[in-house]
Amino acid sequence: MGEFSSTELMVIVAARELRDGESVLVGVGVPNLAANLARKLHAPNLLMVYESGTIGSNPSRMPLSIGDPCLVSGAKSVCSMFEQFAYYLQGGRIDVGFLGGAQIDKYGNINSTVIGDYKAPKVRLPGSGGACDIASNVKKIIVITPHEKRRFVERVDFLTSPGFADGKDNWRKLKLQGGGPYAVITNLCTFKFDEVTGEMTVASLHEDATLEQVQENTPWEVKVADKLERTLTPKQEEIEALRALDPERIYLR
Amino acid sequence: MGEFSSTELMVIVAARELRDGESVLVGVGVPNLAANLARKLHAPNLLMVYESGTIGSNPSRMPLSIGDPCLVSGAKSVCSMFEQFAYYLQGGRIDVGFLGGAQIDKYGNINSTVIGDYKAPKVRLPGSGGACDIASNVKKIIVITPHEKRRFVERVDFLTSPGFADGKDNWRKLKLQGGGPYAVITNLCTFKFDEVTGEMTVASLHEDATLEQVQENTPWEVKVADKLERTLTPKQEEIEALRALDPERIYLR
Amino acid sequence: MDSNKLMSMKEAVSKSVKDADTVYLAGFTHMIPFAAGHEIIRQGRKNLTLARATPDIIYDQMIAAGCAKKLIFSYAGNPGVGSLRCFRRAHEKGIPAPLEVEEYTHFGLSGRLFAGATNMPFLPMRTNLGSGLPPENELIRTVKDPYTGDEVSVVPPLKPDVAVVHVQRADASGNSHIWGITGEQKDTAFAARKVIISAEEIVEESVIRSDPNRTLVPDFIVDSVVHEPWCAHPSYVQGYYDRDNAFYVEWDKLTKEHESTLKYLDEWVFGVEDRSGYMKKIPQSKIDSLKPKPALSAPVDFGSV
Amino acid sequence: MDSNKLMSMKEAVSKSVKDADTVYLAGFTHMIPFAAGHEIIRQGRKNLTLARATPDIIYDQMIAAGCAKKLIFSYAGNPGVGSLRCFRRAHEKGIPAPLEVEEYTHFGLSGRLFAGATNMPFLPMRTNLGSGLPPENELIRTVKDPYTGDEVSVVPPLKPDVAVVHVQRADASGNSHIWGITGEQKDTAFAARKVIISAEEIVEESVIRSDPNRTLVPDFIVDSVVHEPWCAHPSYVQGYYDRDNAFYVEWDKLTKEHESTLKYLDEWVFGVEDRSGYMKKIPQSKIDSLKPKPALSAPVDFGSV
Repeated sequence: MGEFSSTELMVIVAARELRDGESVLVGVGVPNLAANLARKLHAPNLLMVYESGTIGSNPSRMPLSIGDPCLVSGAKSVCSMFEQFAYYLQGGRIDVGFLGGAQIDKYGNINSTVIGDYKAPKVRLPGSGGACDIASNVKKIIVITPHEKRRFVERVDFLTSPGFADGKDNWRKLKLQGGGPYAVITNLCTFKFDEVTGEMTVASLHEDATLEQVQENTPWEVKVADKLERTLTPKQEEIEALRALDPERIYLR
Repeated sequence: MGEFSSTELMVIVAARELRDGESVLVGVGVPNLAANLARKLHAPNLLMVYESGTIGSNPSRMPLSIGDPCLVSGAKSVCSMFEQFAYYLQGGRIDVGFLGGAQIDKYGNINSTVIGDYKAPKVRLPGSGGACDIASNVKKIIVITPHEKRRFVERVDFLTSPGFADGKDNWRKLKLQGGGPYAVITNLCTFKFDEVTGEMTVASLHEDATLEQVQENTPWEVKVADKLERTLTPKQEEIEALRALDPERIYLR
Repeated sequence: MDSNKLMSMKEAVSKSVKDADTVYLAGFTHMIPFAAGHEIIRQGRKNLTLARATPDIIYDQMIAAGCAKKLIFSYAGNPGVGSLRCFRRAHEKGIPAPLEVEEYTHFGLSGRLFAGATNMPFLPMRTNLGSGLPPENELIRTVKDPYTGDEVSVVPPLKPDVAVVHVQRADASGNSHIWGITGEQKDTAFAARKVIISAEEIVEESVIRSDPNRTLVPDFIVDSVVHEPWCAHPSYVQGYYDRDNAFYVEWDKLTKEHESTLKYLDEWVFGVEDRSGYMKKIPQSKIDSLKPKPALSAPVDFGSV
Repeated sequence: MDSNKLMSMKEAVSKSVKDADTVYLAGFTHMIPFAAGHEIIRQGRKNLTLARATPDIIYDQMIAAGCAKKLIFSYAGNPGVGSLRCFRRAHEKGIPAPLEVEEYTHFGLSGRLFAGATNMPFLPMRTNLGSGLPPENELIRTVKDPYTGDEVSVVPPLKPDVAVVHVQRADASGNSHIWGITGEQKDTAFAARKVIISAEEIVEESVIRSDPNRTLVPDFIVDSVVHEPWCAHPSYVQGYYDRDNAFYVEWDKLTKEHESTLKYLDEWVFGVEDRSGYMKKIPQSKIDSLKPKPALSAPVDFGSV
C-alpha cells in the first residue's frame, strides 16, 4: 500500500459504510475521522452524536476528548450525560456506533476492560465507558482495529461489550434492542457477520491482502462470504479529504 | 368574625404554619396566597416551588394557573414536569405541600377524584394531578378547607391522596417517604394529627368557634388535643398584607 | 432526511394523524397547541385516544366534537376556573359518546412519558401506594425492590402515535428552542412515533446553533414543522403572549350545554380555514393586551477555540 | 438559610469533606474541578471513596497522593491520551496503597447518579445483560419486568457524601448557570448530601433570574460557594478556556514512576497555597493561548405580563 497508510485505508473503508441521514455515535480519534469524512463526501446529513451529550456537532478541530467544547459550539443540541444514554441510546435513536478494544472474538464480543484476570489484572484497561451501552443499543456496531493476533482472540479475557454472545441464538435470548455487530474493519479486510450464526465472515479483502494473510492473523478458522469482494482502492479524493481533517496527523499515523 | 372573611382567616392561619427557609410546593389560589403572605411577613426565605417545575418563583401577579409564565419570569430555576416530580418531590427536597379536595376523612385521606362510584361517577372531579405525589413525598401536608359536613366524611368515596391510611400503623407499612398530614385548617379550627394513631385532633379553635360547632360539622367523634389552644386573632398587619396580594379579590371572596 | 419540513398545519395533521391514533398535544397549561387541536377537529378524526396530563380546554373541545374514544390524563380540570364540562358530559353521561378514562397522578403520567421517551422497560416511583388509583388502572403495577425487598409502584412507557409540540422558535428542519415552563414537551417528542413541531417563529439554523443547550427537540426526531404564530391562544407562551383568561372563564359558560358548545365549534373551528382565520376574528385590542413587556435573558458565551 | 455562602476552597473542603467520605467531583471531561481535588490532597484526606464516570487526571493525582481507598467509575483512561498510570499502579500493584474498584458502564454510573438525584428506588436499564460486568459487581442486579416477563438489569441509587460541581457562573447563594457539556453536574449535585459549587464568575442574582432555564443547580441544595477562576485547568470550560492539552500529554510522562508523580504533587499541589498560587506558576502566554474567541448565545425573551 503505497500512497496511504493502513490507518487511512481503514478510516476510508469505515466512512463508506455510513449512509446519509444516519445517526452515528462517534468516539474521538479514528471513528471521529470516519464520520467527518463521510459527511464531507457522500453523507452530508450524517448526524454526529457524542456520548458527552452533543447532537449534530460541527467540530472546528479534531476534538481532544469526548468532552471537548468544540463539539458544542455550533451543535444542534446538547443534553446531560444520563440523558444522552437514556433518550438517544436506550431510546433507540442511534443507527451506528463505533467501538474499539484490546480484544475481539469471532462473534464480535469486545474486551476493553482487562488483560488477565479481572481481580488480579495483568493490564488494567480503561473499561467500558459507553461501549457496552452502545453495543447493546445501536442498530449497527462497526469496529475499526488493526489486524493483529493479540487483538483477534478465541475468547476475550473479559467480555466488556456484547457482540453476538456465543452465537446468535443465545444472543437473541438477551433481548438487547440493538442489531449487534455489523462490520469489523481491519487493515487487511472487512468482516461482516453471518446472518444465521452471527459469526465473523470475511466479506471484502483490501488492496493486495490475501485470505492466507487474514487466516495467519486470526486464531480461529475464518469463514469467508460466498461472494468475497475486493475492496475498492481509496480514491485520491477520499485521501485528500481525510488528510484535510487531521492536518497535524494526530490520528493518521 | 367582623373584619375579615373566613377565607382570609384560613389563609392567615396557614401562612403562620410556614417556617422561614422551608421549601413549599404551592398550588394556585389559596395556598399561593398563604405562601406569599408568609414570605412577606415572617419567612422571607421561603422557597416557592410549583408543580409546573418553577423553583424560587417571584410572581408579579396571582398566577392564573400552575403553568403561568409569571412563575418563571425572575424565578431561580425551571425544570420539566417530570423533573419537578422526580428531582424535587421524589428527591425528598420539599418540606411542605398544600392539598385540597372534595372530601377528607379523620386520617387525612383526601378525595379529589370522584363523588359516587369511580366507574359510574355522580360527579367526576379533576383527579389527582400532583396531589397523591405530594401527599406521598413531602414532610408536612397542610390542608385548607371550609369546615362542611359534605367535606368531612367518615370514609372518602375515593382515596386519591393518602393521609395516614386507616391509622398510622398501616400507613407505616406503605413506606412512603413523606411525613404525612400535618395540619388541616378550616374556618373553625386547626386540626393536627395524633402522633400515635394518626387521627385528626382539634389543636386550636379560631375566634369564637366552639368545640360543639366543630363536632356538629364533623361526622365522627372529634378528638381534642390535651392542651387545646385558641388561635390568635388575625392582626391588622396580616390582613392588610394579604389583601395587597389579591387586590381584585379573585380568591379572597 | 429532508432538512426543510415546513408545511401548513392542515398538511401536517393530514399527513401524521390517523383515526384511532393515540395523540399527545403537549404543554403543561403553557404553550398548548390549540391550532393543532382545531385542525384535527376540522379534519374529522375519530376514535382517538387523547393523552395529556391536563386535558384543558383543547381536549374538552375535541371531546365535544366527537374525536375521542378514550382519555389518558392526570388532572381533568379547567385550570384556575373549575370543571371541564364536555369531558364530564362524555364521561358521566355519554354525550356525544362514551369516554373511557385511564388515569394517573401527574408523576405517573409524566413518568410514563419519560419512560416512553427513554425506552425504559418500566419506571419505579415513590407514589401510588395507598392511593385508590392502582386498583382502577391495571397498568399501574408493583415490583419487588431487589435491594430492600420493598414493594415499589411502577408504570409502563407511554409511546403516542403522534405528538404535537408547540415551541417558541424552530428552524426549518425542526430543531426547537423552548423556554419558560418546559412541561412535558421534550418527553412527548421523544416518546412519540411521529412529531409535529409548531413554532411561533421560524429562525435561521444559526440562531438555534448559537445556543444548543436550549434545543430540547432535535430535528432528526421531527416529521413536520409548522409556522403557526398564536398557535397556543387562549393559553400562554412565555415571551410571546399571556393567557386569554377571559376565554377560560367564558368556556365554563359556553359549555353549559352540548348544543352551546357545538355552536362555539361551528363558529371558531369549522367556521374558519386555519389559525390565521381564527386570529382575524379576535379584536386587535385584545391581541395587544396579551403582549408582554420584554425581559431578555443574559447571554452566555459558547466560544471554544 | 444563609443566602451568602461564599468562602474559599480551603474553607469549603475543610467544612464539607471528611475522611472516608464518598466524594464526587463532577464534569464529564469538561469543567473538572481540579482546584477542589488539589485542596483535598493538601488537607490530607484519607480513605475516600472516589466516584467519577471518568476519573481523569484529577483522580489519578488523588490516588497517587494516597487519598483513596476505592474508586467507583466507568472509564479510567487519560482521555485522548491513554492510561491513567497512578490508577493502574494502585490497582495492579498496590502503590501507594491497594485500590478497590467498583465498575459500571457510563449509562450504569450516570444512571446510579440519576437515581440518587431523584431518589428512585432503583433504575431499570437496557444494558449490562451479556456483559462481564454484572458478575463482578453485585450491585448490578436484575428484576423481572412486570409487563413483559423479561429479565431487566437494574442499578441502585448513588448518593455521595459530598459533590463538587464547577460551573461557569453562580450567585452568592449558589444558583448556578451551566452550559456546554453539562455532563453529570446536575445529577451529582442533587444526589449528594453536601454540595460545593465552584464558579468561574460570581454574578448578581438578577443575572441568574434572567434565565431560570439555565439554572441546573438551585441554591437551596448548595452548602458552599467558591469563587475559583481557572478551577478546571488543565481541563476546559466552555466560553472560558480550552484544555491545556500539552499537560494531558505530559501527565503520561510525569507519572511513569510513583516518585516522579510525587515530585509533581510537591511542586504544583503542596507547593502552592491555593488555586491562585497555582495559576501564578503558569506563564501568561500559556494562559492567553487557552482563551477562546467569544460566541454569544442569541437571547430569548422571558417576559410574561
